[in-house]
Amino acid sequence: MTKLMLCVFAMIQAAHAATIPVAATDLANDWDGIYWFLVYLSLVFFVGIVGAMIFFVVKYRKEVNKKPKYIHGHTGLEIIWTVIPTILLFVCFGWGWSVYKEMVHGPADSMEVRVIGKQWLWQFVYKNGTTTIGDLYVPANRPVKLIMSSEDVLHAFFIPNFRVKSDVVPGMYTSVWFEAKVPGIHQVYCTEYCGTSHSGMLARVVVLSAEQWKDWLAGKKIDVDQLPADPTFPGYRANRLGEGLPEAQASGQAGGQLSLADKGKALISSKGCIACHSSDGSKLVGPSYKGIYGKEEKVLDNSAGGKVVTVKIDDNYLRESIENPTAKVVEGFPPSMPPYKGLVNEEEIAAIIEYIKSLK
Amino acid sequence: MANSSTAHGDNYLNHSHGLKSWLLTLDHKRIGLMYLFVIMAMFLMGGIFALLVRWELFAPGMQFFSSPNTYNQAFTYHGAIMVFMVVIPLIPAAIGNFVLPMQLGAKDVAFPRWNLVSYYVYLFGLLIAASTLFINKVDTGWTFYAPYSIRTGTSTTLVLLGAFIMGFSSILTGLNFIVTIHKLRAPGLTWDRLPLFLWAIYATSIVQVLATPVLAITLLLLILERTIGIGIFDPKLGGDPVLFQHFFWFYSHPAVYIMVLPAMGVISDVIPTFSRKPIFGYKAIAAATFGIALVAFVVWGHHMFVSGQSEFANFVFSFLTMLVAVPTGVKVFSWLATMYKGSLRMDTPMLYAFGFLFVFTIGGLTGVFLAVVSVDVHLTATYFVVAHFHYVMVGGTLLAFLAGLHYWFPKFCGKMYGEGTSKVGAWLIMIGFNVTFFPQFILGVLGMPRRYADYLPQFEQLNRISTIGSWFLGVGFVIVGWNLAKALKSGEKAGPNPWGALTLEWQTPSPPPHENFLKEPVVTEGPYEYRGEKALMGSNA
Amino acid sequence: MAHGTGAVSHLDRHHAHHFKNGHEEFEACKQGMWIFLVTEVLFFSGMFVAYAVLRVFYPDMMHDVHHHKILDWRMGALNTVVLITSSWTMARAVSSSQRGEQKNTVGFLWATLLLAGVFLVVKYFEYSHKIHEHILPGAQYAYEGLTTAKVPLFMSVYFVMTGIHGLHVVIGMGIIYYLIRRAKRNEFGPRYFTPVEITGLYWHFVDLVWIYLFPLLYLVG
Amino acid sequence: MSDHHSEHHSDQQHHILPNSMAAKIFGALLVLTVITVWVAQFDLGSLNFAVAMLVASIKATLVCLFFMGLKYDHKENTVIFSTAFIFMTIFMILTFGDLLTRGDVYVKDMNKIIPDGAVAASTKSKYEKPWVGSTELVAHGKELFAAQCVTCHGAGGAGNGVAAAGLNPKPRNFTAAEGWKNGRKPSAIYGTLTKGLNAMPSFGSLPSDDRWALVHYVRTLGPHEGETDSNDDLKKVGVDPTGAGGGSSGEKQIPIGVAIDAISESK
Repeated sequence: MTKLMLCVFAMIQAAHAATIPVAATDLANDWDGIYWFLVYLSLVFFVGIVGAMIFFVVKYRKEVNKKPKYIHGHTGLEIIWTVIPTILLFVCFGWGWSVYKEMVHGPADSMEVRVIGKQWLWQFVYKNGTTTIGDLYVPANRPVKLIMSSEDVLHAFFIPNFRVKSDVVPGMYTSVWFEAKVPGIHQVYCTEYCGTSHSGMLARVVVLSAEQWKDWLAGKKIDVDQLPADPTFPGYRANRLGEGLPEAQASGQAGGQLSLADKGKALISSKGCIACHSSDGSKLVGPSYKGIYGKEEKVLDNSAGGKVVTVKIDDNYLRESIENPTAKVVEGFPPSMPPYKGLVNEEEIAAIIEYIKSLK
Repeated sequence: MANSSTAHGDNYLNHSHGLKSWLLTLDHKRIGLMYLFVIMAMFLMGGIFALLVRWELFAPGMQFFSSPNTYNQAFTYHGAIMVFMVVIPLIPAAIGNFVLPMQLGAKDVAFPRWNLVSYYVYLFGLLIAASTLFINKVDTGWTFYAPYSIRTGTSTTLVLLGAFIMGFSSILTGLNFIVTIHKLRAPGLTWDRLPLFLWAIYATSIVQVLATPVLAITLLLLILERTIGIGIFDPKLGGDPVLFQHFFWFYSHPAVYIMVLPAMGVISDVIPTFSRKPIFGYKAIAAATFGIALVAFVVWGHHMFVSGQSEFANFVFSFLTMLVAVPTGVKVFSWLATMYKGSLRMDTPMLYAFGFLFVFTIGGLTGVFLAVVSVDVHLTATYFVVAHFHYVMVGGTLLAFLAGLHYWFPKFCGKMYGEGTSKVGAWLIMIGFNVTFFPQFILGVLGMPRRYADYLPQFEQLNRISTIGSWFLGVGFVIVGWNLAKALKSGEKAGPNPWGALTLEWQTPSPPPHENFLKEPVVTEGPYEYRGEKALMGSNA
Repeated sequence: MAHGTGAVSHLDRHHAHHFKNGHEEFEACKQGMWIFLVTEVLFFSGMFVAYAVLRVFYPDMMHDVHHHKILDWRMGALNTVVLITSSWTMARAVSSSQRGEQKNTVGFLWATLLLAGVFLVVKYFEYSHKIHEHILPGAQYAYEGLTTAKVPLFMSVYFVMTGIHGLHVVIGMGIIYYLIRRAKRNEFGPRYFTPVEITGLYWHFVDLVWIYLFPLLYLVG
Repeated sequence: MSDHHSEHHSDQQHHILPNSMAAKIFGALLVLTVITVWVAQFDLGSLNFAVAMLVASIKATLVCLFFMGLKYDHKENTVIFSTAFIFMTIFMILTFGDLLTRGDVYVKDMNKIIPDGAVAASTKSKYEKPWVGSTELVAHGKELFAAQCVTCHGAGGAGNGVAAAGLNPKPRNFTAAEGWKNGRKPSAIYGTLTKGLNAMPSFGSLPSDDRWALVHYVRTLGPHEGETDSNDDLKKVGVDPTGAGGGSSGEKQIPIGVAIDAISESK
């Protein structure tokens, strides 16, 4: 008997785990509490209503029940099904509100990071002036407060594993806070429609252990691909679009030293390049990487006053286009890429160019 | 005043002939059918966009569309068409126009000319908005959120203009219906004898009249924002983009009730008719209808819990939103109680009514999730929301519309459709619908955001199921359409009152004569007094 | 809603046949107009909210506007008087038609039309001055005399509000002229004056809006 | 919306507004107009607004009751018309329920925010006083301009770059003296570069030296020598003219001036 109970309980556990992201903060656990309460409350009502409906269909089909009963109502019943739901609803409201209060009021000593959303990448500015794109590095077990604003249109910063989300509004500051308990990578989405590459505007929260955090502050490079993948989808290393490698395939490279090109592949994701540049030849906001290397392209040469000139896409061109994108813009594309000068180091530029080369 | 003589040649269809006699008609019945025709055409269009969107999401990466831009345009048109051109006018303008004066025992609506004007205004706005399909497609999403809608280089202005114009049609219809219900009720048709469908249309009209003007000014301001940059919504000029959301949702939340109240009205008429019982708690349902209509105006902020709206506002709006669920619950329970100890006829309209109850219950309950502010923070703008409002809009409004369409079809054209085929269609639609949208709840909780042209591979399985479901849904609609078309051509004759219903529209020949009634009807009792002989009438009884 | 009545062309028949009698039709049309005015109020409410928001966000904005005499209150006051007078003439036109005094009806309608014209002329002078000085809405604003960031927003509200109100005046003039034509044909009298009455309601509403616009835009700093 | 069905035939008689009454109302309205104008002459602070609204409402009521005849009309129409104002009030109250209570959630945070400008400025400057022009800076600016600005502002800075076609408002014409939204002082141009303007994105991600360099180059394109900065102007953009080094000294807390701007901007 208890065995059966345990078995059922295990199944429910499994069902829960499969249909909700990992709770990587205490807040997330509280959130799950009210969420499952609502789920089971709804189940009770749903089963009740639909059950009654089916029961009536069986019992009062005209074949079974020729003579309907002439009833107009029943005040008692009507009062009951008005009052009871009302009470339940306000229980839900009160509980929900108490959770919401922790959501908005983080501890005063939170470490603050500034988040800037722009079409279509996330930029993170730390107190010490460091800037990263696409990866938000935070220490585990320490309250972090994100103060967010947008450079162009509405965006929204959403971390499912932390159950936090807020719009990022131009001309206004919004904020979320969290205290990550699970080191590793946590997926971030933009959830406010922001144009062409909305679905490409992804990012990662990289939660570091205390000593990793020290290293990172000291400027040491952290190889994010060595860190555990998003615990909600352990089977996947896909933190970016186009990186749909199940663990099996990924392990090969994730394990040993990455080739320069592979580093580049990781970089164009983590730096947000793939929001605008595809690797499969499809035309997004910017030219696709596929087969562009070594090609002759017509470009607007702004250093020469916006004349159209033909250049060979080589290492130098690519380097310039990464550091000063608007210098030479391939014809037919908007000059909308932000300058990455100072945001990527020599090694990273090399890796990215290597990757673009590899896409024949 | 039971079924009056059916031996009467002249009816509104053969009363006058020629295209002109339709295009310039002042007959509310013909105007209703003209609405129905256009709306169905738009529904087909929006449906095709929906199928394409689902196809694109069949797998990660780009499948059907060449670039995310085209996908964004597709879901924008799907949303805009379905909301502004289909679901809002669906029941009030199409079925309402036909049924309302007849249920009132009136010869026509109060202002027949304005009724026709309203139709052409709708058509005009619709054409302007649709024209952008051929000029420069729009990619703002149907919500036109500033500042993206200000910046994007597409012909958004035209679509805004179109929606602006269609708003006037909505206002005129509502105004017309309100006055008609106030002034043109048949002798003896007191307020407590008004069919619940009319109560619903009445509440809807009031919402239309009060909310739509605010949409008009909002869109107008946005148009000016785009053309001359007035800066009220544009942060670059010192405006506030969140203010736009307040303006927009002050209309667009009540709009949700413009869509769903008439649906509830249809259900409230269908269930007693096919249970052969008086509706359970007539006054409660009528009151609930108005309760919902009023609360509709004070809950819009629940669309903005993460928009940067203040904590205090979130508190107020979350609190008030809870109130919506109470009257909604009252209605659902009353419908159930109406079936209790009834003698249920399983005709197609009733089948849809069951489908409505099943689906709408899920839609309503998931609504509570989104009303609880903290739960909403995680779920909003994910597929959970998409699933929720499709369960309410498609599952609720559309199924109720199909119930109404099959219920009044014999009245429209005096012919009866093939019962078997229509049931097959109904089942396909209901199964397809749930297969399409239930997985999206889970997708949403797992964190898949809406309006994504491409998604991470871990979401693939559920998206596959959803896409496959959408095909069943599509086939279902095709079957239903084909079945009704066939009935129009060669359906067998339906009597004046095939369902044995008691409301006035059934007490006159089908199709009805030019001025609805052969002699002015007089009402002596409520619309659902099924007792004695009347309780035993009805289809194949 | 004048067209709502079936009586446009037939003098012999004083109500469309789906109404029980002329009185019921009159009541219906009047109520229709009242409901229409409800929609008008909510239409303007959007702009009033926008105005209030700016007032609250940028209190110094209003101060700048008045300190630098961006708007001339005398013009506003003049137009207020003009509109109030037109409202009075309109009221007289209605009562005259109800009494069947055709000459007065036509006369007062003409007076109303004339005053509406005066209102527009004054507005024209105000607008042309602003356009000349580049005191324009939002991004268009380029007035050298006053370059605080928020005044352009006020000009947006000013132009949108007065612009839409002006549009209502123009439409009103059209309808009034149409009424004059019909009144000349002696179509109105104690038994049928629906169009005059409901046009009157519309016209008074236009006045009503201005009664609020004047102090909000021109007076309170 | 109660049931007036029965009354339709009862009150066939319409009330006709007596001319004397019309004249009285007309007079009252004129008097009230005079009163509002007269009161507006005095500065009663917030009272001005209250009085103006009160008088306006009295006038409105008179118009509704007599000119529009609500006094003699069905109560039904009064109810209908007043719903409009009820819902307008709901609209206002709930909207302001958000707007007025927003500040206390966010302002607290904002004082701590490092604006883009200050962040970049924190990287030590290799110029003595970058906000003071120098041939060196202008030369550096020229390069940057070619890379960053030409697309929109055109090679000559006349606002006629290739991308200008698609932009409204058009990019600033640097060769002309007119139309500079934020003025032509170095600090003003620096501010525009840092914050962005209309279609122009923020270039705050550039080091402050580069931004100053651009400022000085741009100023060579037209007759802008006249416009110079006061110390306060410089403070506004986070520069401490007395202390050496690229703008804000070493550690990056936000100058109060910027904080104020930030707060008012965020509204």
